[in-house]
Amino acid sequence: MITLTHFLVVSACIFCIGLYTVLSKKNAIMILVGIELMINAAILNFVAFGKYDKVSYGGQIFALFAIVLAAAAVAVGLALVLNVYRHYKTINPDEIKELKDK
Amino acid sequence: MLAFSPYISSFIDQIIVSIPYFKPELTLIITFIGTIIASLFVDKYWDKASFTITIAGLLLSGCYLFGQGLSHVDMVGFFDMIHIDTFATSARMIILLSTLLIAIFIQQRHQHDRPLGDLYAVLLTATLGLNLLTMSSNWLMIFIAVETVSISSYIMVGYFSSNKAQSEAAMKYVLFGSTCAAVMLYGVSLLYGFTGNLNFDAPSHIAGLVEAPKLMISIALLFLLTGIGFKLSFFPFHVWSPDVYQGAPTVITTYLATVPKIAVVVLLSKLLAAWLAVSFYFSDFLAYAIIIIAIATMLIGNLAALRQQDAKRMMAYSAIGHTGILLMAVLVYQNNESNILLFYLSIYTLMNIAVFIFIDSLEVSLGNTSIDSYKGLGKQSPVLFTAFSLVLIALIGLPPTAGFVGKLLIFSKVFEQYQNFQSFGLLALLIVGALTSVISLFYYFKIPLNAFLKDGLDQYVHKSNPLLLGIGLLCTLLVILLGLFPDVLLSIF
Amino acid sequence: MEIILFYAFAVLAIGSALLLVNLKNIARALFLFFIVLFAMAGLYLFALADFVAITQIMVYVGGVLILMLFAFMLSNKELLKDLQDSSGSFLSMPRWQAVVLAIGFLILMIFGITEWHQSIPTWIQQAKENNTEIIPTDNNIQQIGLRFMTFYVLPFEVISVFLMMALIGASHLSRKERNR
Amino acid sequence: MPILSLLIFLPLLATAFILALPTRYKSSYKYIALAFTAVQFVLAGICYAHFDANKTGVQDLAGYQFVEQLPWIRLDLGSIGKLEIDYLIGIDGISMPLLLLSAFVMLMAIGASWNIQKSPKGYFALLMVLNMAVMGIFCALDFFLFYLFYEVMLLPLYFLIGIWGGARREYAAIKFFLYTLFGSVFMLLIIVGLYFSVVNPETGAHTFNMIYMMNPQNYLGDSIFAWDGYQEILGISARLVGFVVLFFAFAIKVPIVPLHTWLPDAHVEAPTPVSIILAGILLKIGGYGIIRICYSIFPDMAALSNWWLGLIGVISIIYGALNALAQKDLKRMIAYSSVSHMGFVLLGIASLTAEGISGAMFQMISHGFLSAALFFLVGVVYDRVHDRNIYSFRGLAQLMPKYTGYIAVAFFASLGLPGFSAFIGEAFVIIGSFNAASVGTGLPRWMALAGSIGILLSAAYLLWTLQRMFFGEIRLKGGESWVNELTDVNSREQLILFPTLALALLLGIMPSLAFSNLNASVLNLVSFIQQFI
Amino acid sequence: MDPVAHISPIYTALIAVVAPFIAFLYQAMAGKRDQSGTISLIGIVCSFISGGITWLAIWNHPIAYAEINWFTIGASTFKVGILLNNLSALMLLLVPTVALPVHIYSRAYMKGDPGIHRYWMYLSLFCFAMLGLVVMDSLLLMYIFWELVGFASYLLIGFWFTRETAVQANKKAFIVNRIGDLGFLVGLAIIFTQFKTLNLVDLFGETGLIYQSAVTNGQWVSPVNSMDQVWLTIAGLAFFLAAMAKSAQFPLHIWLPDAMEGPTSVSSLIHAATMVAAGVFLLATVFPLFNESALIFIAIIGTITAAAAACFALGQYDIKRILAFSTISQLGFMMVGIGIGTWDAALFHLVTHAFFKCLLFLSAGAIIHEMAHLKAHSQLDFDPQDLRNMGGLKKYMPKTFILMSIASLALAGFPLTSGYLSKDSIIISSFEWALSKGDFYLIIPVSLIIVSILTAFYIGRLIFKAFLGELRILDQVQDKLQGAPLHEASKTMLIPMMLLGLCCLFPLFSLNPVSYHDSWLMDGLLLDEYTFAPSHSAHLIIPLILLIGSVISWIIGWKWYVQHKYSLNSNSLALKAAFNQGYINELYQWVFVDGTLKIARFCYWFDRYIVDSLVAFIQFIVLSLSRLSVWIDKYIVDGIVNAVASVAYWTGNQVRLVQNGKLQTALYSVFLFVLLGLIYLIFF
Repeated sequence: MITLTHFLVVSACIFCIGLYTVLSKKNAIMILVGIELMINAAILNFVAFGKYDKVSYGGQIFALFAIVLAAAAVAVGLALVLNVYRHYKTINPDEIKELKDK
Repeated sequence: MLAFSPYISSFIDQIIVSIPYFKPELTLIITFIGTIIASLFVDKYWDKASFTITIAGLLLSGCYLFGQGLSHVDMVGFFDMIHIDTFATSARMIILLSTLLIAIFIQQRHQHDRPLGDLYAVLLTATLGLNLLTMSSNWLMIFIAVETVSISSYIMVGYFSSNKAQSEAAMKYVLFGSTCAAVMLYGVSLLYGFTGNLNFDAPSHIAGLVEAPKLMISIALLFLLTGIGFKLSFFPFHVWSPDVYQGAPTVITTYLATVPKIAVVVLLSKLLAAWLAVSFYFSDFLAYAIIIIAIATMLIGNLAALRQQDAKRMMAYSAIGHTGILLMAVLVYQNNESNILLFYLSIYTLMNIAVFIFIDSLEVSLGNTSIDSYKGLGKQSPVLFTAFSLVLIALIGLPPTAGFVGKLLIFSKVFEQYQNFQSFGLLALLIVGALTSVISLFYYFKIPLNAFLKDGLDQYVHKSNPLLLGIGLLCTLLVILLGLFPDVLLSIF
Repeated sequence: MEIILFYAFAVLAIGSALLLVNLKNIARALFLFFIVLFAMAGLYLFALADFVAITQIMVYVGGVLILMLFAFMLSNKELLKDLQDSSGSFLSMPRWQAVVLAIGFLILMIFGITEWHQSIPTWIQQAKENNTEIIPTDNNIQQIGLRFMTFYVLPFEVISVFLMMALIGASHLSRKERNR
Repeated sequence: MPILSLLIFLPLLATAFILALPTRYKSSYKYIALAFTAVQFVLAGICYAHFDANKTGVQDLAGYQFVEQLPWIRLDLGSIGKLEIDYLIGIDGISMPLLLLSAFVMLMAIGASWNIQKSPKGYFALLMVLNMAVMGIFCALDFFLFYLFYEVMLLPLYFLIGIWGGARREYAAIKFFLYTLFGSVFMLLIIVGLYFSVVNPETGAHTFNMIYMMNPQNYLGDSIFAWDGYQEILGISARLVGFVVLFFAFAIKVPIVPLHTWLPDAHVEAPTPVSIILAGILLKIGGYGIIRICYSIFPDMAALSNWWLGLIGVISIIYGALNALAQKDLKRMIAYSSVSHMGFVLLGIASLTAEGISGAMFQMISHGFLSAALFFLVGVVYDRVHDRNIYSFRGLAQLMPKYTGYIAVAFFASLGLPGFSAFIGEAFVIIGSFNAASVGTGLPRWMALAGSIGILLSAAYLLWTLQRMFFGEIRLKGGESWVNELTDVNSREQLILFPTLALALLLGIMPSLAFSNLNASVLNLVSFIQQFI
Repeated sequence: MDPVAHISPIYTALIAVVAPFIAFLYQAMAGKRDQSGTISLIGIVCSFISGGITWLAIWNHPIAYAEINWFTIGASTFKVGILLNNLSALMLLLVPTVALPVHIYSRAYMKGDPGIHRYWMYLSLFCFAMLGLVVMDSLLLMYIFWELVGFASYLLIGFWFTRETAVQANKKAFIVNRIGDLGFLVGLAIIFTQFKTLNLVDLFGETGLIYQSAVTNGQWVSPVNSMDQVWLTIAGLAFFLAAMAKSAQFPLHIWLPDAMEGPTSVSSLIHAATMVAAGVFLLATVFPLFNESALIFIAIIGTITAAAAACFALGQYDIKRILAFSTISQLGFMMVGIGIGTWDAALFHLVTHAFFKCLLFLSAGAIIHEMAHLKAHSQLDFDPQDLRNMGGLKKYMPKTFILMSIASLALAGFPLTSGYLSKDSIIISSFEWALSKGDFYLIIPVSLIIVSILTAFYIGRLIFKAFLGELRILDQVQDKLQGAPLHEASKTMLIPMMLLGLCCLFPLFSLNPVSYHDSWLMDGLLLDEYTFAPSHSAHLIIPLILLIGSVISWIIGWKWYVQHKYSLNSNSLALKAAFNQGYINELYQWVFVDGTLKIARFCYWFDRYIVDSLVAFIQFIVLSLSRLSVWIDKYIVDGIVNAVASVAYWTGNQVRLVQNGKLQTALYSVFLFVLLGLIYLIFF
């Protein structure tokens, strides 16, 4: 029997891996990948809970919206990352640090 | 499915009933489309077409909104997706008016060869998102609205990308924002799991939260705060804002510093009003978290601002500090008593728009926003710097400006709560609030200090834009007049 | 049987994700991301969310991932070379601070989940008792469609505007290069 | 005729005029300022002439005179009740003399700024705004209004010091601003607390009306500043906290040791007219605030804590005088002497006797124009040679005999020579604080004795300075060129100095000019506070 | 009795007070334009006449008393008024009587001084203040005039303000007087607290409050208040402190010798005759206030002052300083008079002393005037005030010599002079007082007798050295001394001196030249009864001792100073006697002269270095304290503020660490905070 807890544990793992990716990868695109992982973890949660919400289908619909929103965000994010690349010739976030407290 | 079908017609009816109340937003959507079309086809011939449409649309939307305000609409529509009340109406009014100002600001600062039509479209979408945010009480709606606002903000920051700083700001903004949004989404998913319901003010939602396990709900709430905190830029989610404010074009910074905050504050106050009404683990947790966050935000914002050399960056920290004050107001917001909050929000917006208009005007003349470069300019542009100083005084919260009245009202409200509950946290809020006002004196006064008290080295030519300066002066005047007669504004809300 | 499949997908998702984050080569990492997304879509199926799973594959694999690959190609021409020259190892060393943080979150969440496991939320219990769970035989696509047109009509409309805006924005942001 | 409103807002009109006039008429700004201030002075004189000395004031609105009350801000704020802010102004025996003093000192300040060259437009405009705020402070009876004026006062001063000041003007200006603001933000919190504790007995709404705040019956039973005093903030009685915070807010202005360090800097760096205003009016606001607000709203706590107040007063007297003794800069010396002299005010107030409080009031009035005159006199020398160091001068009496005459009179007047006003003030402060032990206010007699040492020390530093700078053979740091530059006082300067010092003499001989108006109010205040001892 | 009875004495007293004030105002307005001083002179003449009329009307008549409201403070109303009783009427007469000759004298003495207009102005101010002081009816008003005379004295001491020593001296005088003023102020505070009034009539009148108060159970109870009895003593001592400063009592006497930097006419009026006596006047006024311990303290201080000052006078060479120390010494006598309760005697001595000491100063002034003349003429640099330069002046200034001798005799208490009467009255009374008190107290009258003899000696020395013998400076100026640069003082100076000379003789005060009890003055002021029994033998013995002592001292002085050594002629009959005499002389020499001189030198040294340096030390301490407080101000008080500011900046700085521009650092910090916050909020 697959219980709710199974899903939650998996999603927690994915979420934390996503978080780790965001925090550690030295490439803006990989950070976006990490964000997508976190969103996927959330979506997994939604669908797992949504199983019990037959009346409003809230979970599944939220998941669908989330996928769409994430996709749009990625599109915009990538466009901006490319813009940075044009100016800096790198997308390593550690090297993009002109704006800081001086 | 069979159980669902009989109700469909009644559902449709409800949608039809709801639509008239959605007129202001529908106007925005139509204007959005109109602007896109104009920017595609008409702008080539008349470069103000999209601007005109935008302004017209905003005004029309404002008219509808005014109608709603007059009739004190209080309704729930679209299957609890939106809840229009006077609070939301007033907040939307402020949002619209400030968007209008910013649209004019954008138009006046049009110095790029890039067409601005798309920017107006994005601005309108953002406005739509903000409006929705003030009205919605459904997590789905909220999330979509937040994302709408966020993504349009990303686009606005990166829109010109004319230099390194702007693109860097945009990238940081988008990465930071998306991360926070993802975390918030996770938090919302957990909330959904606790309650099986997405309306945060629904009784079943609150019942679900009450019985939720402590650790999990704490995680969920903090994740939720991450998303909201990013938008409001309170501690510790404020780290992006100085970089972005500094890097973004000044017009966009103006927008970021003011308008989105209004909507998010409204959302947060509604959320807290709904949740803090009951006293269970989750609400206590939230209240404490907000108090601690507010204190830390005020302290961090004001202390970090002390060392800033760049006017925009300093204003970013100042905005963080003000968020702390706003959080105080949010914390003690109770239903149907939105006027203090709205008063402060409108004053805050006015002050910030004025300040950024002045900063921008100086940036155009000087080519940078460093405070040091203002040295000795007070004698050369006395009007600008006098107004600038007055607004900064208002930001500190000194009489006779509206900034003072706003702070006074918020402190009063908090004090009243303190008197009722004798909570140490509230007292600490008050003391820190007062203390940070003193600290803020230091950095705000750097500007008049440099402008009036120090001697400049070289001549500079002030390129003044009469319309923008006029708006700035108008804002200044309003800030002072409202300080003397706050009841004019307060009685509207 | 079902549970074994679930575990398989779960291990696949988590394993590839772990590998993904530790790979130095970004092209390979993006490929692994592809696997993770597939595995996740598989997991959605176990929650009886077939439409979501399909959307996941369509949107993510068909859209997002391709976009990322393009972006990577556009941005990392020189970087790729550098990496290939210098990297002796297949995996990059994890950054301990990030690891600590992520593991900290994980521990907290696992604790939370186990705590939660003891007390199933009321609404889920009620759903189980009233048999209002989604069952494999339900026509999810139709149900979702109905709800999009009723309960969720407003978000549905708004997201269309949103997508339009994102489209304009993204295109505007990337159009620049051609202008230059 | 709304004479007080006229008094307050006339300067604002002057500001408008000055701002409206184009810069090419800049030589006329001072005349405008002078004219308006003169009218203001006349108005204040009318107030004085029509003042009914038998009316009591203090905690009784009927006892106030020239009262104007208009509803200003009326708001329904839901759970925090109706916001009721009145435009309520009026004067009693405590504010009347200070009002007149302010008008007079303002006139002096305008006279002293006759030769301002650096952007006179801004200068006079700010001066007039300051003038308005000061008048407002002394008239306001609504706490909100009071706070408004109190804060508005800071800004013009900041700029006046910061733009027209000396070498370290920025430091001095920000320091001054910071100290005062620090006091006043916490004052704001107490104001809010008071607002929630007090209701208007007529309407039942919360109110900022100070008069209502003085009546124990208007306090809500469970409010934070309720009179039964069981409310606590951080374990301390809430009323005590309120009193102490308000006291410190005003004491910074007075100033007391150790919160006085803004004063020497501000005085030294400020231009002469601003020093005059600072010493002549600003410091009085501190004393006035303590009497009008701390003592009247928290009489119980005043009765409880006057020992400490007296101690602070004594320390200020002696510490200030010792510091003055060691100064090399003439202006700084006078600044420290202000600390010492204002210490008497605090001591007198702390005595809680009619003699002591009247003495303190008189000392404030007397110090008002004496210190103004002293700063003006320093300005005279500074204008001529741009040096204020005591050791740079010697034997000035031969070069500037009239000037020496004036400064000698001013020095002797401020060291408390009988016949001059400062004597009456200081003597009655000493007598009053000595008497305090008999009344049972808890102020020990040694404080009076210790305070009197300050009189001795003030003689020491003033006479020493007189000897060092003015007597003996001529020996100047600047040599021969200074001899030509150090011309004697001109007629404009005499026009300012003579009335000031004459006034000091007049008040010294006829103290009833001030006391007769003070007395009813002071007696009322004393009896009001003494119920709580 | 008198034709002027229908004019109220109040008005005449008022005229007496106001006339100099008008002169002062006139002179202040006129400035340099009027250098003659005529108006001042007229003013003082008016005062003199009205003072005289007032005295006639009041002396031995009921008191006159008038007042008007001055101001009300709290519940108490202060009044300004004039109180005329025998005491004040006497003073009102005395002051112009002394001041008038001084004014006349000054016209000649100060002639040609560039600042003479200031001189007249200050002098009139002083007369006004002094006259005001004596007639005022309230302690507060007395205090005001008390300070005002000090102020006038300050101005006059520093009259030649370009002289460094003069401005040092006036500063010293004012500050020392300030110490006394504090005592006065404290006294006022105590009286006001205890009686709620400062009016002299209410306090010390027939049924004054002071008589209604008593010490019971350690509490000093008055009709309106009560306080610990120690305050009664403190009040007495406080007033005495005031008198000590003003009347130059040990150890606050140090200002008076320095005050001789002022013009000699000023010294004669202010620092000999009137102002310094104000302390005695004050003590006489508030006499009922003193309790036993305060009185004894006064007597002791008076004795010490009298003795010390007399000793100091022996060692002086400056003619004015000798007189200054003599003044101090005589004031000590008066204080003893107060201390033993016979304030009438003290007042008597005050009056007589005023005349003869004034005359002494004026004569000294004449001498100095001439010496300065000589100095200017001979273009030599010498000190015209130094006794060692004088000698033989009798030849040149015989009238001055006679007048000065009369005054000196009066000072020494020689019979037939006024001094004899008044001095005896104090010494005899003190003897009687000591007898009634006990043997130990005899030390006071004995000291006084010795001091008296010393007085005779030093004044004799002054006369001998100045007038007899040869002009010592002559050796140096011999060849230049053509003609006669030294001559008698001008008439304008001599006439007032003669007037004063007349006042030094007994008939003015008592028709009986040997009994002070017959003096009208003592009659008028006579106390109801002394607290001690009279001793008839003392009346006989003491004057005798004094007389003999004085004469012996003069003989010694004559031999010593005029003849320079004792003649040891070969007269065989006298040889043995001479030997014996020589033996006695050597003993005298060794015991008295050397010893006295040594003591004198030591005392002066003590005065100069210990007492004076005590002042310097206190000054040093005060200055160090002030430096310390500046330091504290700069580094501690301000330092705390700066430290707070630094902490704020530092915190701001720490925050900036996060803002290093790296995106992931920012993100990391955010999530770290979330995690920590989570842990905190859950577990704490």
